[in-house]
Amino acid sequence: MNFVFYLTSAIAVVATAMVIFHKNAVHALLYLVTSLLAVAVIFYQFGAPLAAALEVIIYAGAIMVLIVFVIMMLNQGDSTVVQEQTWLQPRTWLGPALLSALLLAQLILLVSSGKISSNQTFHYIGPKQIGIALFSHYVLAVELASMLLLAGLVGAFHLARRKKIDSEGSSNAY
Amino acid sequence: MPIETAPGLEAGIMLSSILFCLGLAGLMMRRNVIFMLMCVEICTNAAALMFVVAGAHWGNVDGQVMFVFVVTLAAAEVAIALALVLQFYHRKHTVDIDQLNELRG
Amino acid sequence: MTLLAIIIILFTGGIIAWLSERYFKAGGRWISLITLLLTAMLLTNYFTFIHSTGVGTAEPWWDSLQISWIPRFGIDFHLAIDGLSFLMLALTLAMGIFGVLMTWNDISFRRGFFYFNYLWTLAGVVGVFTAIDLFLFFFFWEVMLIPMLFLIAVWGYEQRIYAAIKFFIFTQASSLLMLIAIVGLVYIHYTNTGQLTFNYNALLNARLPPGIAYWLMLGFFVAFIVKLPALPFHTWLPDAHTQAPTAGSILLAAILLKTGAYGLLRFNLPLFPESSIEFAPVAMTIGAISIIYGAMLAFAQRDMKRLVAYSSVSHMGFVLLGLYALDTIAIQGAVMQMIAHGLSTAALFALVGALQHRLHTRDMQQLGGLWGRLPKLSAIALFFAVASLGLPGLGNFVAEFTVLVGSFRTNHWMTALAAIGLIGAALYALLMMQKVFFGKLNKRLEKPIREHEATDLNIRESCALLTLAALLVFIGLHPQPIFNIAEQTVQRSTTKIEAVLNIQKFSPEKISSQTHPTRLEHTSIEDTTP
Amino acid sequence: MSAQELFGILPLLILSAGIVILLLQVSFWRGHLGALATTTITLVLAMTSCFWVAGSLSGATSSIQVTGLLQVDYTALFFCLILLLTAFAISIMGYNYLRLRCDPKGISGSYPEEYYILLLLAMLGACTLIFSSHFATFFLGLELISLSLYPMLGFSLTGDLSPKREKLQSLESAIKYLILSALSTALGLFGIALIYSASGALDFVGIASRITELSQTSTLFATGVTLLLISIAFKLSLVPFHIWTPDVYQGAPTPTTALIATVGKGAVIGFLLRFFNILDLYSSQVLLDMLSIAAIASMLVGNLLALMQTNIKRLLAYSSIGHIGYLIVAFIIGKSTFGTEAVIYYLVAYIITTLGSFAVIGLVADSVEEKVLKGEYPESPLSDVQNPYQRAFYRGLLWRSPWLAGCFAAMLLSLAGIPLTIGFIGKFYVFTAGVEGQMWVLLAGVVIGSALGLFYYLRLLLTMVQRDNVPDINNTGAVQIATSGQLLLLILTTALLVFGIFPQILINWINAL
Amino acid sequence: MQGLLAWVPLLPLIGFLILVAIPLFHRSEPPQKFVACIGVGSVGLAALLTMIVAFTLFWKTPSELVNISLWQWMLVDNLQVGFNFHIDWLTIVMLLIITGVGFLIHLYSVGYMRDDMDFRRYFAYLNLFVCAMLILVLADNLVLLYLGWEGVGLCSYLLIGFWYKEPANGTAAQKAFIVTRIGDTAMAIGLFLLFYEFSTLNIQQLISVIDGQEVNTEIITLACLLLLGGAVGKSAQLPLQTWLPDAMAGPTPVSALIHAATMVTAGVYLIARMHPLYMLSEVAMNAVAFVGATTLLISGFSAIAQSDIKRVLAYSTISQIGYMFLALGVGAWSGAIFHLMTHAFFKALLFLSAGSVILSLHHEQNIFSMGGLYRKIPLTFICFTIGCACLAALPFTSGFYSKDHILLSAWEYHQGVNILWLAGILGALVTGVYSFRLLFLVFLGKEGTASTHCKDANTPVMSIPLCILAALALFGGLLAPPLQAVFGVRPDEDHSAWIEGVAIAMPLIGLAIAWRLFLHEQKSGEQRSPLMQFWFSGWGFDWLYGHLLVRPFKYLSQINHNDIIDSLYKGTAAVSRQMNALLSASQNGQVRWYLTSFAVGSILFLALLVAL
Repeated sequence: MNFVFYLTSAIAVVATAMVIFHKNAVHALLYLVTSLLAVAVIFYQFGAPLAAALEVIIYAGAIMVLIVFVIMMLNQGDSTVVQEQTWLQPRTWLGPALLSALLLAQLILLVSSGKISSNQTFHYIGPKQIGIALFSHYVLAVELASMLLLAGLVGAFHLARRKKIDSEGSSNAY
Repeated sequence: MPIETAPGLEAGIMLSSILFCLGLAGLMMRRNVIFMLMCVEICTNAAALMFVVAGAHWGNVDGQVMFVFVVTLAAAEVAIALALVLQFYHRKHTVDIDQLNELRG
Repeated sequence: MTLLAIIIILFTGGIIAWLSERYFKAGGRWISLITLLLTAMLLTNYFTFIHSTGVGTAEPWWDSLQISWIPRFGIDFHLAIDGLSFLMLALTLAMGIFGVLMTWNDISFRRGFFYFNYLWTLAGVVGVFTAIDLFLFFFFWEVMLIPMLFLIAVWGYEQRIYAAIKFFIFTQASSLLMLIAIVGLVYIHYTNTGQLTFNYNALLNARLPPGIAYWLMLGFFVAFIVKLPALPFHTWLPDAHTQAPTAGSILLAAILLKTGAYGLLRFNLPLFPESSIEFAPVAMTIGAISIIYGAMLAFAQRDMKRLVAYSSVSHMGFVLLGLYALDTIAIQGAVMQMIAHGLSTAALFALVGALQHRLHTRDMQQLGGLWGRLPKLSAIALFFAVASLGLPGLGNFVAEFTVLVGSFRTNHWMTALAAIGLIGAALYALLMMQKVFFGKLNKRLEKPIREHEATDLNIRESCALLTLAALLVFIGLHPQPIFNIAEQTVQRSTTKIEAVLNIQKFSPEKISSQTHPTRLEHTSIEDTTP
Repeated sequence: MSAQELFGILPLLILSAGIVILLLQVSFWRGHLGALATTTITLVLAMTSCFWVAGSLSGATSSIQVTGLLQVDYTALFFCLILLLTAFAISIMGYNYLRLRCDPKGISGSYPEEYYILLLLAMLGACTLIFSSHFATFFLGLELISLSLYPMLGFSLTGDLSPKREKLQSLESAIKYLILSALSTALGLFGIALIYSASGALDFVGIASRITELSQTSTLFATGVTLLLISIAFKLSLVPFHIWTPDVYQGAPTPTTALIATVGKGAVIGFLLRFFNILDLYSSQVLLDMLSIAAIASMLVGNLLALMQTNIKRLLAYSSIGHIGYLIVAFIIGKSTFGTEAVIYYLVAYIITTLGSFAVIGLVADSVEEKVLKGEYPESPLSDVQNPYQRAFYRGLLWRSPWLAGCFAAMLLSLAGIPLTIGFIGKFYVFTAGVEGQMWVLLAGVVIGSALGLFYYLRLLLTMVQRDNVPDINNTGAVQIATSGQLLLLILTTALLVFGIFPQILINWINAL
Repeated sequence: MQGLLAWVPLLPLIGFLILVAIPLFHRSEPPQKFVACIGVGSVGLAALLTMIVAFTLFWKTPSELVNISLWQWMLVDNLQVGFNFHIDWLTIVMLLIITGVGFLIHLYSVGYMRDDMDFRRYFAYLNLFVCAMLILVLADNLVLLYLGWEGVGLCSYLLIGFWYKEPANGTAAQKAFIVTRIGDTAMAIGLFLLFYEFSTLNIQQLISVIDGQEVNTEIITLACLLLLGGAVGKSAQLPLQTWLPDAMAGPTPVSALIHAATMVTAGVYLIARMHPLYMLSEVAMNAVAFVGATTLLISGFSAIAQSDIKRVLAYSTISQIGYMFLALGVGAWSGAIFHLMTHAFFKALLFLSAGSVILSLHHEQNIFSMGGLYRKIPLTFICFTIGCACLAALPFTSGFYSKDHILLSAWEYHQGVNILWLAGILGALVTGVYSFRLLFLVFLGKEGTASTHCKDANTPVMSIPLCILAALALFGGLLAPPLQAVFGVRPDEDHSAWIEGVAIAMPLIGLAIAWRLFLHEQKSGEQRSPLMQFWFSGWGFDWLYGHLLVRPFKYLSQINHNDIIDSLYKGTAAVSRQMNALLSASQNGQVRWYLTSFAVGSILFLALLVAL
């Protein structure tokens, strides 16, 4: 079981690394999906099937597809690979990479320095328990989450309207 | 029901930290806005991962509930972000974030 | 109630002056004048107290008014008047009237707003001189700055904005230190007694740990010597004075600088007697150096107003020296110096302003030989120049002499150093006379003087200036009334300090070189001269 | 959920109801004024409900726990009330702003009504944040604010009549804020997850019950709190996480700037007070040190950045960085006699003043925009003197529009902490708190910061009394702002002066909490 | 009766006030006659009053001399200063000199200044001067004395710079005031010291305190030296003598009154007045004597080299006051005052005569362009001759008596030949040389370039004072002032005749030298031997002070005229601006940079956590 965890972890990390270094947006996105799937497997291992399912359905399924949709819409295919190549010089990524490594080192240092808990067992928590929690104790939070989605909806609706953008210069010449 | 053979909480946190830092690195190095959005998702996902792992560790539902909310947020955020990216592209005809530098000083 | 009435009348007078300008062109100055005369009349209510100065009576205040203001902090709207306050108020109102008269026609831009600021500055100053709640004091301390800022920034000369900002930042930054010190003082008193109050009378009895008291004292001290101003915080003054309009310069020199001196005497010495004694040698050194340095810089100036401004630094150095001599005579001298310097410097600024108004320059290289053309103005300028160099028979001499006599008893060397400043005063005062009024008429002036035929002082200006001159002569020859009025306040500071000194005297290890050599123990000169 | 619990969150319910009603109203009948009316009514009702709820709280039930996610008490209601009042002011500013950007008679219209929906959503988020006693509600509240802010920042993008430059700047500020805020959210979430990993609980009381053993055994918890603090510092734009502030403030529509500067920060401060109190984080020296360093850095860096700034919106952004620094000074001493009081008072002062100054800037810019639309003014400003966001435009404003300039002057003096204004009392509180906590280094920072601040506030103030090179935007030179705006400014200035001269009124309210 | 003396200073003051106030009521200048009446009349009345009082007092015993209390000036703590006059014979002698000589000079001025535009201003200043001088000598305490002291200094300043249009006059006036102020400051410090030590500044109280108790000699010495500082300043003694020659820029009657007869002798008066103090300190006495001896020689030699008629007289004044200081230093108090009196007569006479010469020659002052004037202005010539004789102390002139007194006292002081006496004798020789050199060059010998235009300018109003002064100068030696009450009686000692003989011989030798060297010499002033040039420049003191004090001070104040302390604040502002620029550069608008800064901030915060 541990072996599976480390394997999927390695897949997740490598795939994520590919995402941030890849030149082609669509390929990178696919790597990201791979990474998310790997994380879903990990969720499953940790006894969280609902989370695993949501990860696949919403994250990999919905959100990533949304991004793909936009990439396609902007025609961000192979044509921009060259451009990405020029943007992604070692000069550009070395500094951020070092900073991130430093941050990671700090986090690892801090996390490993303290004892977490003697208890190393994990618990299976099924969809039912979560459903009950969501609609009893967390019902207000769920309502708020709906408001969150509403905000996203209104915002996206308002911002994405493309009326007159293309025909600018006709009425108000700015 | 306890799962005896799972790897430790520490391992989960490590993985999540690595993913987060990768996302951060990508955020800092990519100029393409869409890549940046993906990197934001990586970061968010890393945090969400830790919630689930910790929830499993403590054996309570809160972790996964938070996961649900995080995913909700991610979805809403991406929707608005993409709308803005579209506007950006249509006005500047580029997705290079460095072109957004009119406001400074 | 009279005090509150004075302040309120000044505030409302300002507003009316502002509004009236719209309907009546010369309204502002007339309303200002009437307002000031009215307040001066109110002040005469206190004449009855002047002669009844029973030293040592329990209640030092002639009159007081206490209204609860912010109970959360124990802050009251607490005004009171005693001899010192009375003198300062009289000076304030007199100089206010003088300023209005001297600049009757100077202002043409937004005259109503000018007089609004003018009266509000005065109201703030009156508040400063009468507030004995520390918070209220600080409140007025700040309130008087804003209108002054506008006076400089709107109606000033070439570099007015720079000067205004500099003036404001110096005073404000230092007063924040004072605010911290005030709060610190109150807090310590609060922790000691459980009573949260900003009342001066209550805080007088605060028992302070020596180390902290020293720091608190420094907080007050810095704020006050910035205003005074003394080295090394004086550099705002030449700019502010030079750039301010004449009326602003008069207010600054005659009144605003005095608030610093007043603060030192009212707050620093009585609130922190031990620390003040400890600090006195440093303060006296600052005072002495200010005297010399100010005189030297005054000598080096080309701009006539800057010269007078630096001379203020020099003169106010005497105040600092006198106050920190912690000696009755010296402190009395310092009070006298506040008044005398107020009168003489205000007049000098008025004269420079009159010159600038007539000839459009203050540069002494472009002036010269004015005596022939403006004999009255020159003669009066001569009088005030001579007053500022401390000619006996005029107020400044009495002040400087008593300061030096008194401080000599405390610190020989600093007093000797300060006395050298008397030579410096002669240098710059005579230099000014020589460059501006004596010598041949500067060629550049022939035209402007011919163009404006009636350039000499008119009756209004002459009367205002001569009144000041008469006052200076009066306090120069008969200063006793002022000494008497101030006596009670001075006594209160000195008795506190002397009490501390007596304690120190009886604990022999505490006697060090800076303590006060009293007349009783006849220290020979070797003790103090190496 | 009991009836009492429901009653406790009445303000939230009213806001939610308002949002839904507004949505429905807009989908059937679009109308700018109507939307404004619904919004203001909702806000007023919510405010009233705050009083009702506060009235029901008494003695034994000084706070109501709502399903363990929210906790209603006096302090929170007070914050809520303040923020709702702010929102009311912002809705008026927004009306004036949108009136000139969104053509109501346009063929497709550019729909100003969404602004009000988003505003109400943001307010819902803010109130949730203040009431939250659980990381879930904290997180949702915070994100609700952020998510409503993104479109509000980019709002002029879709205005038909907005100038192109404004659109681009608006877009830029939205994208910048979105990316940075998303990262900060992720980091905050990461921190919460770490806290959760360490403690196994998400509600503050639950964490607090485990805090003693946690703080001894685990750096995990400390790391989590630090990361959360970083996220909060970002929202408060504390140095070194301040860097987004000027750009976002400058580019955003001015009402949104005011919103982000007041509600965005006020709600977080309210939350922070509760969070620190429940978890007793004041006993953690490391956190206090971090906050102190951030506060000192904010005071210095913020004021230094503002020093030579000529764009007024940027200037106020920088100055707000410094002001939050002062606020944190008061915050650090926390639970002492004056600490909390000082924080609240300073926050009120900050909100009134910031709101007022942004209102002035926004309304002045609107009045110029109106002239542009009428064709009386160049569309793209040729020089700084013609740009209403530049200091040069304000030259001699006191002579041209005395009342407007007077209000602005009062705001500036309040920001500078000069007596007669509320800002002075705020600063006095900070000093009192600092002295009480004996934090001399921080106080030194306040003094230096204030001295630096004086320079640019005064320069702006004195620009308004300048006598020469005065721009002439029409024949009289006067800047004519909208009546509603005048009223708003008048009220704000009055509050500023009244609370400045008679602070006891406000102190009594705060102490009644 | 003595109470009337309070009016003596008041009368000139009233005169001054009337003259000053005229423009307030009258648009144009008043007629000269009116001004002269006020100006001369007030001083004349004062003189009359003084003489009457002095005459009545002459018959009374000294104990009947009283104080006049006018009002309390200052009363703070134990500082008690009254506006009080103290009257004893010293005062009365001084009063007589001041009002008497003053009146004569006023009268003369009416003629001398008749063509001047600023006639009124002149008399106003002069009246103010007389008033201040009278207060100086009447004061019963040192503060009031200081008032008069500075007051005369001011009037001296105003009158030296009276013709203000010439910048050189202004410079001379400034120099006079500032140099004397240096002395005054020393004196003020002396006052502080005395008050610190004795808690009083009243002269009589001071003296009684000193008498009554054991005092610290060193403090007394210090105080005396400080007072001496004031005295040398005002009396133009070494090292503060440089101002007096330049002070000749004022109108000649002013030089006569202020810079010869009255003000410059104030130092002598001060030391005489404070003599009980000085008697306690041998060091101070010696200092006074040596200052006097040195000064009289140095300025005597300088006088020989001068070419300006007034400068010769100025240096001779310094020299003669040196004699008075010598007298004071050897304890011959009444001798000093006696010489002060005779000097007032003959020096006033000399100056006024010189004034007549100058006026007659249309303001020519160079003695090398004069010569042979005895025919053209005989009255002036006679007066000048009398003056010179007195100055040189030819036997039976007033100067002879007083100088002889001094020389004898110097002899007695050390019981034999001593350096002070030798200096006095040598001085007498030098005096003879320069005074007759002056007489010869101006009135005898060949006519100079200016002499041809000579026109006798004497009017009766000028001649009468000249005659009276000539008479006083000749016979003033008989009027030895009755000062025993003040200074005590000194036992007369017998001196060997040769000492008297030397004293009589010296001026005659001087006369002979002058006759030999200068009678026929008409070389112009420009070519001088180096020694003469050195003497001409007043022994290089001006040069020395210029390089030692004036220039460094001017240089220092010039380089600092922008206030070096201000650069501290300007520097702070500049640093703030730099920081602003630096930080503003960090706000570069690049999102990725912002993200980086965010990451760096997080790393820093976590580092803090790691570190702690």
